[in-house]
Amino acid sequence: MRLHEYQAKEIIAKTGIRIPAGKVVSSAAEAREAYEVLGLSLGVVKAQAHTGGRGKAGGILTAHSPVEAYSDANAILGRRLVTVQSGPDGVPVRKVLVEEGLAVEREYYLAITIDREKALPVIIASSAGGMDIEEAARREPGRVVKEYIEPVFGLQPYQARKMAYSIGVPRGKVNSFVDIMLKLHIVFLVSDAELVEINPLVLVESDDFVALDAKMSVDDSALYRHEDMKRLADPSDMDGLEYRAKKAGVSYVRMDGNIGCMVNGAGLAMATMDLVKGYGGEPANFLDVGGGAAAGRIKDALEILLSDRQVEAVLINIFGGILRCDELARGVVAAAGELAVNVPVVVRLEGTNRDEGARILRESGLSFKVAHSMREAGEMVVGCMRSNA
Amino acid sequence: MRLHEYQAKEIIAKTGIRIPAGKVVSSAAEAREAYEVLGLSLGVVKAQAHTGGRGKAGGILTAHSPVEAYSDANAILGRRLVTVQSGPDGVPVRKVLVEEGLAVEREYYLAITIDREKALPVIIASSAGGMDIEEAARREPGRVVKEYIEPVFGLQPYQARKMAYSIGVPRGKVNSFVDIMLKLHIVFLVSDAELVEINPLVLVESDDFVALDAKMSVDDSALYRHEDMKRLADPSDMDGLEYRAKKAGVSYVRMDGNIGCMVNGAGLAMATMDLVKGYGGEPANFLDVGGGAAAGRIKDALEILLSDRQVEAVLINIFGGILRCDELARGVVAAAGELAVNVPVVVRLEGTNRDEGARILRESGLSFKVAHSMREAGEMVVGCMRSNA
Amino acid sequence: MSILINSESKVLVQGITGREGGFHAGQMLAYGTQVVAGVTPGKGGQEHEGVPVFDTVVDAVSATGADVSVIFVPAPYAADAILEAADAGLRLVVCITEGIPVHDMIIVKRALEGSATRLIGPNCPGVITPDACKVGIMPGYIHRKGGIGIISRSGTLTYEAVHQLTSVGVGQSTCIGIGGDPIIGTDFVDCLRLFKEDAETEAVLMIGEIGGRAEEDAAEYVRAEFTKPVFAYVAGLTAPPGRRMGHAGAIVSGGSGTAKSKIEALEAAGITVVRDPASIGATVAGAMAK
Amino acid sequence: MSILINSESKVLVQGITGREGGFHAGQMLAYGTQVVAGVTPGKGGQEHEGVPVFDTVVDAVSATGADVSVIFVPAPYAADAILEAADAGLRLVVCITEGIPVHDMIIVKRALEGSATRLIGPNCPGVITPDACKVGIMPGYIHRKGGIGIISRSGTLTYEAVHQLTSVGVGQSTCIGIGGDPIIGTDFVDCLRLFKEDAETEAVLMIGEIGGRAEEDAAEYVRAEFTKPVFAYVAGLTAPPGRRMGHAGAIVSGGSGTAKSKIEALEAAGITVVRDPASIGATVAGAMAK
Repeated sequence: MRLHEYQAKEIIAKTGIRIPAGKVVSSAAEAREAYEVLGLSLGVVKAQAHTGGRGKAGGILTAHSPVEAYSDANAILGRRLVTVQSGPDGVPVRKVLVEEGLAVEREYYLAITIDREKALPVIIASSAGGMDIEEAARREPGRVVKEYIEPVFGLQPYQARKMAYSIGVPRGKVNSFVDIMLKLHIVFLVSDAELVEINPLVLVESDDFVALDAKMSVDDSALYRHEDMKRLADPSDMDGLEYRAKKAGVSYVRMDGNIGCMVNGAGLAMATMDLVKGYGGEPANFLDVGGGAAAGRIKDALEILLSDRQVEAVLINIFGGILRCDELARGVVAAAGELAVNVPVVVRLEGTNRDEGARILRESGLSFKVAHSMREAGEMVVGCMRSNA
Repeated sequence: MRLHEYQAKEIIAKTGIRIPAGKVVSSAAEAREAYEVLGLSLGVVKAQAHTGGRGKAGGILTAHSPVEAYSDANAILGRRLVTVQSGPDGVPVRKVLVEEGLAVEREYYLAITIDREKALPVIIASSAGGMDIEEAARREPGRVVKEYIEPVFGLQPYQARKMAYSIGVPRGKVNSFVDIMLKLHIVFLVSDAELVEINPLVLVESDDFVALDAKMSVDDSALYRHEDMKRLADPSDMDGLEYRAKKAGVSYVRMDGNIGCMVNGAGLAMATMDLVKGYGGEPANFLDVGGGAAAGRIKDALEILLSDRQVEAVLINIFGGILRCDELARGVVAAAGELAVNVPVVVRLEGTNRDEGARILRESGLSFKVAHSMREAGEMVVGCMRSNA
Repeated sequence: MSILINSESKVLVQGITGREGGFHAGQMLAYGTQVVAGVTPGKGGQEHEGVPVFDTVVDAVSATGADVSVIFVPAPYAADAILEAADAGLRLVVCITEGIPVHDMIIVKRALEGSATRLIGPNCPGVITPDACKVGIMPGYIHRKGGIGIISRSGTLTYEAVHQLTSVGVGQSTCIGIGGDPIIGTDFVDCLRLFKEDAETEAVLMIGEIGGRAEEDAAEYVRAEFTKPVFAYVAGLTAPPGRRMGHAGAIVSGGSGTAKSKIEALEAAGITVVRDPASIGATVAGAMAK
Repeated sequence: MSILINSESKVLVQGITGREGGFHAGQMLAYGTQVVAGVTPGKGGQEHEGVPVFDTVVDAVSATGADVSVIFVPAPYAADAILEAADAGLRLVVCITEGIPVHDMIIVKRALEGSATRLIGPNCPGVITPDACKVGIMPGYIHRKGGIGIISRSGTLTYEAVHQLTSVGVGQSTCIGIGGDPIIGTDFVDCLRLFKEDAETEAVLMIGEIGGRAEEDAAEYVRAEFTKPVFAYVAGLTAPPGRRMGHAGAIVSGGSGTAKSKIEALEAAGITVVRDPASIGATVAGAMAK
C-alpha cells in the first residue's frame, strides 16, 4: 500500500525527524487559508498523488501569497496528473499539500527498502538528493552508498556513520544525519514497510535537516497488524474498477487493450495476457480470480471486467486442477446470465469434469465459445476481434 | 540491581499479566487501611526485602481481617529478616505488600535469565511452581524445561507452546500461558533485565493465571538508559556502608572478619581476601578501589573500610603497574592523617616508584607497616592480629 | 530417483484441522503420499482421515518419524509454523500459505541460515514427484513420471505447463513450485543444483515471471555449471511497470525485473526460451525427441 | 612465535582522542607497539602523538593496513565500536571498556558468530607479547619474554602473577586478559587451543575466579586435548555467595560457580592449582625447573 507524501511525512515526523510546516487540503479556498494560517512568506503547493515526477508535470507549484496558493491549488486539484511514471491516463489528484518553502543548502537521498536476493533490508544514501536514485546510481555511482541491515541487530550507528562520512555529510552534521537514519529504520521496522524514502533530505540555512519529500509503501500482507495504516488507504486514489476488484478480493490491473482476461492464478494470468498479445490481440487487463475461483468471485470478476467500456471480447482461462469444471461452468453461466453479456466470450476450462463443463457452457443458450487448449483459446479470442473489425 | 517484589509486579502488570490486587505500605496502620480499601476477605502481608525464603522466615503472613493485617505488618516491619539466603545479619524490612489471598489450583514456575556460556537468554518453565528452581531441577528434572532465545528473532510462540505442552499446562490454558511467556520476554528485553521470574505463576479458581510472586534484576551497566528503573533503587535496602561505597564508586562487600582490605582490581581484591584467610586471618570485606585508584577514592575507601567497627587491622594491597606509587603513597598518608586511623595498617605497593612510595609511608609519622610482596603483606597483617590478641 | 521427496518421505501437515489443510491432506493421501501426522495446537489427540493430530511439531516428529512438513496455517501464524518445523529438525518444509508479511520472511530466512532445514515457498503449490509423493496442492492426475525437472514461481501456470508436457507424452521427475513471494526459501539456482545431481532428471524447465533477478541468477548458474538441457518460459512480457501482478513478488520496479531482460539473460546462457505459453509442451517434446 | 599479536601487528586505537585511549596509545607506542591509526568519529584528520586519526574504522584500515584494534570508547558506544571493527575486517579486536550492558554483548556475540574477527574482552587489560607488542593497558615493564602463556579473567591480579613470574626469572610468551564480564568474546578454551599450537609456549597459567563455568570447561578441554603443563589459580575462595565481587561476572549464583568446584575440576584434570596467591611465581618456577 502506497502512502501519500503528507501521510508518510506525518509518520516520520512522529520520530522527531523535521518536516516543513504544512497542511493538506482538498480545495483552493482551503489552500489559501492554509497559506495564511501557516504564516508563510514562500509556499509550495504539492499534488498528493501516487506517482513520481510530479514536479516536471506541473504537480508542484510555488506560491508567494495566499492568492497564488489558491490559484496553484486550483490548477492542480481535480484533474488527472500525467507524469512520466503515471501512464497516459494519469492519476487523480484530490488533495494538495501546502507547505513552507525553504532555502536549501544541500540535498541528500535516504531510503530503506528490501533486497529480495539477499532477503535483507538495505539502506541507501546519496549526496545526489532530489534525483531519482536509479538515475543517480547510473550517473554517479560514487555518490550512492548502501549497507545491508542484519535482522539480528538492526541498523547499527557505525553503519550510518560510515555512510554519512562516505557521502560527504559535513563533519558537524554527521550525528544528526546518523540520528535520522536510525529513526528512519525504526519507522521501516514498526510500519512493516517495503520502502521508506526521504528525497530530498535537505540541509537548510538554519543548519537543520528537513525531510522535503517522503515516500512510503507498506506491505499489504502485514496490514492486519496495522489498523492505523489501513485507515490511511484512500479509495479515491484508485481506479474505480481496481478499487472494486480489491474489495472483491480479486487481483486486477487495468491496461489499454480491448480483450478482457479472467484467469485463475497470477502466473497463468500474465501468461494469458502474453498469449493474447502474441496472437495479435491487446489485453485489456490482468485479472486473477485466485486459485480456488469460487462462484461468487467469478461473478464479481466478470462484472468488473465488463465494466471496462473498452472491452470488446473476453477470454476466460481457468486451469482447474482439483476444481470441478462443471461447477465452475455453472458459475460462469449464472454470472453471464445475470450480467447480460453482449460481447463474445471465449472459455477454456481444464481440470476435473472439463467435458461436462464444456457441455454446460455450450447448452447454456449464451454465446460462449469453448476452447480446448490455450492455443485454441488465444486464436479464438483474437479471431473474434478480427471478425468484429 | 534487584527490584522488590512489588516493583517487579508493577512492571510485569503493565504488559497485562495479572497480579493480585495489592498495595505496598510502610506502617501497620497503612496495612490495616490497605486491607479495608482493597475490600479483602483474605489477605497476605509480605515483607519487601531483597532475599529469598521469606515465607519460612516469617516474612509472609496471612490476614483474615484489617486487625490481623495490622498485627502482621507490625510483626514484620522494622526488624531485620533472617532467612536461609540472607546471611546471619538478615536484611532490613521497611515496606510490606498487602495483597488479596487467592485460591490456587496449580502452580508453575517461569523465568528468563542469561546463559553465560551460550551467551543467550534462556527461558525456563516448570510445573513445580513455588519451589526453588535449582531444587526442582535436582529433584524432578522432568518437570523443568528450557529454551534458548535467539537474539535474531526473540522468543517465538512455538517455543512457548512447546514448553507449555511439555510441562502439562491444561490444553485450554496453553494460549494464555504462551501469551504470558511472550509478555515476560518483552519485559526482559526492554528492561535490560538479568532475570525476570514469576514463581509461582498460579492458575486460580476463576481459571486465570496470576503472578503470585515476582523477582526481577536489572543490569547495572544498562541503568544509564533506564531512568525509570534508577528511581526504583532504594538506598535503605542496602547496608549503610555498601551504599556509601556505591556512591563513592567503590566496589565493597561487607563480611564477617576483622581485617579490612583495600585493593585495586576485583581479582586481586578476591585474591587478597583469600591470602588473609590462607595465612590464618579473617577478611572483613571485599573492597576494590578500581584500576586507576585516584586519590579521592583512596580516601573514601579508607573511610568506608574503617567505619566498620569490626575492623582491627587494615591491609592495603595496590599493584600500581602504570600508577605512580609515590603519588599513591601521598594519597594514603593524607587520607590516614585526616581520618585519624588507630588500627595497624599494612601497605604493599608495587609499580613505578615503589621505593619512593615506601619511603613516604615510612616517613609519614603514621604507623604504616610496609610490605614488599603479597606474601609479606599477608604475614604482616595476620601477625598484627596475633600481637593484638 | 527424484529430488526433495520420494515414496519414502513421511509427511506431516501443519494446520491439518483447517479447511485447506484438511482437504489437501486427504488429496495427498489419495495420491499415495505417506501422510503420517498432522499438527494443530490444541487439537492434539484427535484424528483426521486416520492421521493422528499433535499439539506440537516436535511431538509429531518423535511419534511418527516425519521428515517433511507441509504448512497450511494462516499467514499471521505461518512464520512461527516454519520456525517450529525447523526447530523440530524437519529436513524439508513446504509452505503453501500466501500472504506472509515480508518482514516475517526476512527473519525466517535469517533464522534458517546454516540450518539443516530446506524451506520451499511460501506462496507456492508445493512439490510433486509423480507416482511417488505429492506434498502440496497441485492436481496429481495431470502429472506423469518422466525425465523433466520443473521449477516454477507460479501455480496454475505450472499445471498448464505440466499438462502440456503430459499431453505430448513427456513425463516429469520432480516439479517444484518455489513460490511467488519476493523472499522465498529455495530459488531456481538451489533447485538446479539438486537436479544436476539427479540421475533421473534429463532436462529442466524453468517457469519464471517478472520481478527480482532470480531468473538472471539462474541463467548465470546454468552458463557456468549446468550441462543438462534447460528450457524456460517467463510470464509478464505485457505487464506494465510499477504494478504488482497478483503475486507479491511479481513487479517490475525501477526498470529492473522485466520479462525482456530475463529472457535475454536466459537465452544468452544457452537456454531455450519458449515465447508462446501455449507451446511449452511442444517445444520441450520436440527438443527432447532429437 | 606467540599467539594473537607479534611485532608485525598493526594496531588501531578506537577512542584515541579520549583520556584513557590517548594515554594508553602513548604507552603502547612507548612499548614499541606499531600503533598505526586512531579512530574518533568527528576527529578525522587530526593527529595524536603522530598517529593519524580517522572518522571511521574502515577509513583507518584502508589507509594504514591496521589488523588489530583496541577499544577505549565509553560503554554506551562500545558495542557499536566492536561491530564497526568487525565490519571493517579486523582480525583481532581487544575491548578494554568496562560496563557494557550484557544485552548488548549478547547481540555482539551473536553478530560475530562465524565472522573472521576474534574479540578479546570486554572489561579486560588486553594482550601482550613481551618485547614485541602490547595491546592494552597492562604495565609493560613487569613482563619478560619467555615460555609461559597466561590466560586471565582479571587485571591487576594478572600483573601480580606476571610480576611474581618475572621476579623468579620465568618469562611469558603471550599474556591474555580475557575479561571479567559474564559474556566475553574469547574464553579459556579458545586461548588454550591457540597456545597448543604455539611452539614458544611451554606451559600455561590460567587465572580464574568465581562465577560461570569457564574454568570447568577449560579443565575438561585440558584433560581431553591439552598436553603442555597447566597451572591455575582461582580467586574467590572466601567470596560469599550471591554477591558480585567487583567484576560483573564474578558471582556465585544458585550454588554454582564457586572457587571450590572450579579448583576441584581443574585438579581432576591434572592441572596444578596454586592455593596461595603469593606463591604463583614460585610454584610455576619450581615445576618448570624440574
